[in-house]
Amino acid sequence: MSLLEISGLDLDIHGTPILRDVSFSVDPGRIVGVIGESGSGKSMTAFTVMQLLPNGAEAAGSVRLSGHEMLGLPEAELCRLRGNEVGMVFQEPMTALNPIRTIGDQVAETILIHEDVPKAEAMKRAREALNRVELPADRFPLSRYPHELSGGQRQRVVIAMAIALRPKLLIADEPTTALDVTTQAQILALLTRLVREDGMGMLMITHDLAVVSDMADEIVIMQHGRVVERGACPGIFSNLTHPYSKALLAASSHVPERVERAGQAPLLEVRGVIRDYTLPRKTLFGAPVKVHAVRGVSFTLERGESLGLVGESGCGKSTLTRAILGLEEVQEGDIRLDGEPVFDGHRANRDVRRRMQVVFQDPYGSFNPRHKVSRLVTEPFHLLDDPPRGAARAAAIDEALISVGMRPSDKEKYIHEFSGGQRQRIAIARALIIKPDLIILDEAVSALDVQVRAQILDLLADLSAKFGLTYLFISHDLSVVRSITDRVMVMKSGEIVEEGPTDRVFDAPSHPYTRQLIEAAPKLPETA
Amino acid sequence: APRTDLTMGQQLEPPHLDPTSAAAGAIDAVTYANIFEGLTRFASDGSIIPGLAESWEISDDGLEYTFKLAEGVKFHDGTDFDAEDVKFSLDRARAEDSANAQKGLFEGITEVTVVDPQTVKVTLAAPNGSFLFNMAWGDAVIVAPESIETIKTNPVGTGAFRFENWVQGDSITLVKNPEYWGEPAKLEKVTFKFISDPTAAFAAVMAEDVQAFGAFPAPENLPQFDADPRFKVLVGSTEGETILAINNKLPPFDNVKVREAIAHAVNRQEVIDGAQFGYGTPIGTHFAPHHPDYVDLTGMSDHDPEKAKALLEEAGVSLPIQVKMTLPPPSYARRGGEIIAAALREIGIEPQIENVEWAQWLETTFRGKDFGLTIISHTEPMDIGIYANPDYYFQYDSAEFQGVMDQLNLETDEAKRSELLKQAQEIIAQDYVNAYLFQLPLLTVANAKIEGLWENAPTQAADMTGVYWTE
Amino acid sequence: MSDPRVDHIPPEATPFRTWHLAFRSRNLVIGSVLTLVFVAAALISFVWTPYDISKLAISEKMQVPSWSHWMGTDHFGRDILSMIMVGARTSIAVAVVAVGIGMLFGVPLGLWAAARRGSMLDEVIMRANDLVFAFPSLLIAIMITATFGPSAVNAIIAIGIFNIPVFARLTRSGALSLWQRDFILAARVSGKSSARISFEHILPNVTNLLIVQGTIQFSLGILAEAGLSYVGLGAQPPVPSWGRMLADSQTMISIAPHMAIFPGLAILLTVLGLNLMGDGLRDIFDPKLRRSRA
Amino acid sequence: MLRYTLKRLVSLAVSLAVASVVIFLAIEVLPGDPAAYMLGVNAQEDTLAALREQLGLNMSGWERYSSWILGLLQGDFGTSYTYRTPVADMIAERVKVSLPLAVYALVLSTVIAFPAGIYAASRRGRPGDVAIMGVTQLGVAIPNFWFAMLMVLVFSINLRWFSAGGFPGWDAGVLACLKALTLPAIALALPQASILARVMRSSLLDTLSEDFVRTARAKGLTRAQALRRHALRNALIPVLTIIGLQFSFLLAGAIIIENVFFLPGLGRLIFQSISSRDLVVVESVVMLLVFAVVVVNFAVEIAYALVDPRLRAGR
Ligand SMILES: Nc1ncnc2c1ncn2[C@@H]1O[C@H](COP(=O)(O)OP(=O)(O)OP(=O)(O)O)[C@@H](O)[C@H]1O
Ligand SMILES: Nc1ncnc2c1ncn2[C@@H]1O[C@H](COP(=O)(O)OP(=O)(O)OP(=O)(O)O)[C@@H](O)[C@H]1O
Ligand SMILES: [Mg+2]
Ligand SMILES: [Mg+2]
Repeated sequence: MSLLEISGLDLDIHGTPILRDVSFSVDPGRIVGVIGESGSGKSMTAFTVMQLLPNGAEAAGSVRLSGHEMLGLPEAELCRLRGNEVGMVFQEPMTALNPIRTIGDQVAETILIHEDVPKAEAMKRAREALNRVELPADRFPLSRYPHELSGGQRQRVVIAMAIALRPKLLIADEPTTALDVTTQAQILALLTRLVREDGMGMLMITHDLAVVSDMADEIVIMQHGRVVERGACPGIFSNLTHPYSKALLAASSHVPERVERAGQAPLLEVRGVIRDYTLPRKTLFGAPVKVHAVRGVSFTLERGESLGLVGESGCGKSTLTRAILGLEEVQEGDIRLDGEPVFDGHRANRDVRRRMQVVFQDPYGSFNPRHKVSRLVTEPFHLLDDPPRGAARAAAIDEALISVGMRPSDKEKYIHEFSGGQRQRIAIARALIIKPDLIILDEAVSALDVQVRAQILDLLADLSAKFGLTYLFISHDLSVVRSITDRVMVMKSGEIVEEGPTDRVFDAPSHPYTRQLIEAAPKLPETA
Repeated sequence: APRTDLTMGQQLEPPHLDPTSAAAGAIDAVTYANIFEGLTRFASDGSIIPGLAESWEISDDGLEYTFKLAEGVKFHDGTDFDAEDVKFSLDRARAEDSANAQKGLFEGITEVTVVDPQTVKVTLAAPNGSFLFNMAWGDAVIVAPESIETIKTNPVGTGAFRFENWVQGDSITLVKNPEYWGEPAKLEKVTFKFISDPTAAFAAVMAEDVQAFGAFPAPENLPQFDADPRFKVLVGSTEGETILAINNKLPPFDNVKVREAIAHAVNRQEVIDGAQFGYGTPIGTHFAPHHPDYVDLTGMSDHDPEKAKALLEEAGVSLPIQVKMTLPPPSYARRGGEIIAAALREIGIEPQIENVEWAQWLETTFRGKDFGLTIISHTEPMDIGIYANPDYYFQYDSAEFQGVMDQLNLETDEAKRSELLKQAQEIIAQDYVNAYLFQLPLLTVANAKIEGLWENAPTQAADMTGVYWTE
Repeated sequence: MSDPRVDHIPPEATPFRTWHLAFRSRNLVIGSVLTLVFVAAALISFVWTPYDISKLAISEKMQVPSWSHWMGTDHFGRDILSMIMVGARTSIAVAVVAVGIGMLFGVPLGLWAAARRGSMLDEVIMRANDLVFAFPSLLIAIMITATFGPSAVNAIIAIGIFNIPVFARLTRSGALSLWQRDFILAARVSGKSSARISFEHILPNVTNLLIVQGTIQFSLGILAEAGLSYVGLGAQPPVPSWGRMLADSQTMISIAPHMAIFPGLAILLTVLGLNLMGDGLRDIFDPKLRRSRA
Repeated sequence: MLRYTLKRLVSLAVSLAVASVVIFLAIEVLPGDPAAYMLGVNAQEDTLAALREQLGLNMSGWERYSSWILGLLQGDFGTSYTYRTPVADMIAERVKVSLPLAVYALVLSTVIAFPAGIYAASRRGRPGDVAIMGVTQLGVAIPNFWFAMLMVLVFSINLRWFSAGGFPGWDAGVLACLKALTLPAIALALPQASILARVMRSSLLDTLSEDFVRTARAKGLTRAQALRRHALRNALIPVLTIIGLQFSFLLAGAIIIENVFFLPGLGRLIFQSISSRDLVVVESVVMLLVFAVVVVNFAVEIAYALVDPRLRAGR
């Protein structure tokens, strides 16, 4: 008998169908990966198992957890099962823990809720659970508060909470999405280990094919609230039948077609840039603490080249971007575009700035929701001394929109009327409208679904070919960087540790950190 | 046995308890006759009777008063009362740096001499028909040099009650003085409770938190007390002539026709009904109606808006006349002001109402004379003399009237004095100096079983010495 | 990836959606109706009231409600309904101008502080705000009106001063979170000055906040005006004001309770209406709440 | 934390200094002469001059300001013009009424608001919630002095359960005093409780939608347990802010209610002193109240740190 058996599950929320006829099962000691695009109903499936559905949700069908029919089970029974028979790990480690209670308390609570043991006993077992998730007692006493831990460490605490009672089933809903690659690899390894050690069953939810492909025993692919395909892993990848699954796989490993163009003349020169942030003093007499966000970065970007910048979160990528764009002054160093300094005295140099544009990560936050597209994309005109007016202006808007594959009629709409991918196209149109030489893409595709991401990457390659654009492409996602850049730089703690042609760096990394990054990046199974 | 304690409500709390160094009537209300006594005193009907002076002799030229003091009188602190104390008190009040608010009362005194411990002689510069009257004021009470330092917070007098306790902002408690030299008080303990808010006053009486309330501030509530067998309402009279004062120097009010127009525009009865809920006697001049020399001149200023309009036309002023009307806090002024303002608007005078606090009224209206109209009750007894002072805030300057007053001050013959007083009343009525509204009533609410409260107020006092419970 | 749309959906501006939501919000409907009733009463009073309130009729004083006087008459025989209609004018005028003063000074200050966030200027503005907050507002209002004489204008100033820091703070905190958003960064990339960004991008995006807070402050203004008039420091007679009507009725509450009840109800219902409207608007503007309502 | 505290203390001192100047200037321009007020209509010029001299009213503004401030720093609040007693004593006398009243009202408000807010949040959208929220809407909108008037009418005049006002003094016994403060405290507490209940509810709803509450539920906690153990304390931070604000408001803002119930509190002292132009008293009491507000805010910040370990460590 399976540990978890879902059959014919339907779910409606306030009458809106969310899940339709979902069926699959999880056996003890096995890992089932559920993948699918955003909004496909993965999380809702997990919540149905836990019976932690939002108000107004109505489920029909059957969800059996080690023999209990979860649908319609009384609340008291459910509370007994949750945390005991089934544990759950959530995506967002930063908010999944109560900020005002110690980690020991929170882990021990799982035990105290279900077993009638003295507090001291529970704390002892909490300690053991934390040890199992590799948070040793000497560095991580029980009395720590969540804010004293990093994201990866917090996620370990959440896992410790979930496995403290050695549940039969562990549900992990995108447990690593918010973490950087190296941490992600560690957490995935930890989860796999725990499953194997305890013989737990695990339901692993993710939108990233690569993440599950090398750990799951079985894969379930969902779309629009339905299971479109399921099968054993990795075999499933070689004979996918459903068009959506095929498209998903194709998009995940998509490499845009691009013409490699070696640089001819230096466009952007960055020399010995240092940027420190002074934090408020912590103690009365202590020296002010300085964060060295960027410490002595130098590089040259050739005209027409596509240069990648990779590195884990917080290594200083965005800070460098802001410095190049002239939004923040640097303490030391020199940034020049075509020989012209970005800073002219203490003010940004308008002549230089109008030749650079940027596309940000978050397609939802980078537009003023109150303006129409026509106004949004023409914002950079502000940099021109003599911006086009009237018909010329309309023509420029149309041209920019068409060049990113949108319709001119879209300019009359508000931004909330577009999907994430379309918004990112509009962001690119905004960058293109003043025909800059350099476009900086700061995690420009990280927030997008794989399929949309593939489209945007194609668009970028296409535009580069058409307009001879130069890109500085910043990302933490190695596979993306590999697919779109000619040259790549690896950044760690504010410094560039390795630099070279993309293929060379990826195939034969010389710096240990680069190696570590490449190791950690999840890889899709090779499919013929 | 009947109760022997009483809580007496009153609107204002005294700032301190020295009646000889402030104008606040609230001080007198607590201390007069209860704690402090003077040589003479007011009886409840307004007549002057002996106080600490058993008897007195007046020299034929009217310049020397020899007072025979009561015997066996002790201050509350046990020290003896004698002629030295009288000399001290009078000298203190008329001294150069005296802070006495009624210093004028002592102005004629040239010397105070101690004849023997029981006798004191006061010499005046000129005969003064009202000297004994003056000595009855709360500002002329006898204090002791021993306790003068702390008099403001711990008053020591010779009265039938002793000061016991003061909960600031709430109440003052007096207890019976067992060693009182005269007729002992019937109550053992009297608490004065200060309730400024009229609603609260009403509620406190209704809830019997206070058993009596002197000068009850909300006449609108009296019918309710009247109808309730638990209470009785005493309607008496004060010395307060309530007037719509007019700035006689401010054009166009320097024109008697304009003033007359105002007087005819005002409907006295409506003011009494609307502001006082019917309590108050109409007056036509600045004189108390209960006084034997009062002349009823109300007919001279009948309510007649048509006549008022005609008078304004005659005066040739351009309408509308904008004028500032300052109103001090009491409800007769605030409510009366609204009623009068509405009446004046009918005839083309547009008053701008400005509600002010007392301090502001004193500074801007009374001293600064920066006003056009104001409503005020002149509560000092026998104060028609203020019309002889051209600097007084309403700035009435009439040689005729001043002449009458000069004559009056020198006159000692009662019949002639009465004649002059009547003449004075008529002059100011004819000159329409102010619009005379009504005599302010003294409204007291008390438990039906309490007897002996003053019905009238010849001076601000809550004399508790004769008050008792009937059962 | 979890759905970032949900958290980032900015207040949406389509008219249709807003109206649709507006009608679904019970608070907003009730609140707007109440508010409209009083605004209408105030407006109508300019051209017509059941009786002329400048005429006193002492002989008809304190009549209980009847067909000729729906809410009875007051101690001067004036029609209370007419007084309340004209009084609405005073309340609304005082509150509107006071809130206006608060916005006029507070919003630019808040924008300025946010634009120079972390600077000395920001610190000074915020400290000054704290300072105003530290003063007991009612007492200061009493002092102001005692100093410059009681009048509606001085009441407005007294109430207005305390609205400044409210709006300054609100604007600043709203603006601060906006300054972190990418679209502001995009505008900066386009070389716009911070003053320009403040007015072009920040201000329109905090207007929702300002409207919601505005209705709340408006209702507080009406309460404050009533309180000041009640202690005699608001509008002066003969201009009627609800607070003074209450003060006038106070000693008569046991004989003519209608004199106290109707003006009190007028204040209560107006403030209630404004608060409900504020809540309703907040529900509509705040996507987070809107989501959980759905 | 120490540096943070010190920094806060410095800015606190600066605020107080600025406040003192503002207060002094505001009060000095009040029209009305204290001496004239005290001596009334028949006072003579020389008497007035003598009194002004006695009161120190002839000194220049700067001299009076500095002597006032120096006095304050030494705990000497000056001497009242009208009462001729030390202002400190008068304030102490009034604080004995105002402070208990504020505390009483605050306790009432908290005792009502917490359960109401928690109950409403836990039954969000259901009849209980709708009813409580409706009542709190009324509570926020009702002018408290009107409510006080109605209460006096019902409870003092008609039912005669409570005295209509006044304060017997602590000598009369704690019970008598509490009874005297009950109606005023209710009148003050009703709007405050309504606001607090609403803040409590919405803050609780906010925390209830936080991820960590979901985590707690996944551990097997019931809805009620999750609310009690995880949401409540987190929800307390905005509630604390409001409580702090309310306390300072209650201390200073009870002025109208004190008038309705003729309580000898600080508010009425100010009101009286303004009308009698007893400037020293006004200045000192307002200064004291400002000080109280600042200190309470400071205390609230410290309280935050106790509730929230992130603040304890940080800054
Ligand atoms: N509380 C809710 N009320 C109504 N609908 C909801 C609610 N939560 C989620 N949904 C809807 O249910 C559907 C499935 O959502 P679900 O969270 O399961 O998606 P998902 O596959 O986990 O996506 P993601 O990868 O973004 O986490 C979506 O259309 C979503 O809009
Ligand atoms: N305004 C600031 N004040 C203080 N420290 C800052 C500031 N901005 C960035 N930092 C610090 O500088 C470092 C680099 O930050 P940056 O945003 O450049 O990282 P990143 O590589 O872009 O990371 P991510 O991938 O998460 O975007 C981090 O440690 C960050 O905490
Ligand atoms: Mg999900
Ligand atoms: Mg970044």
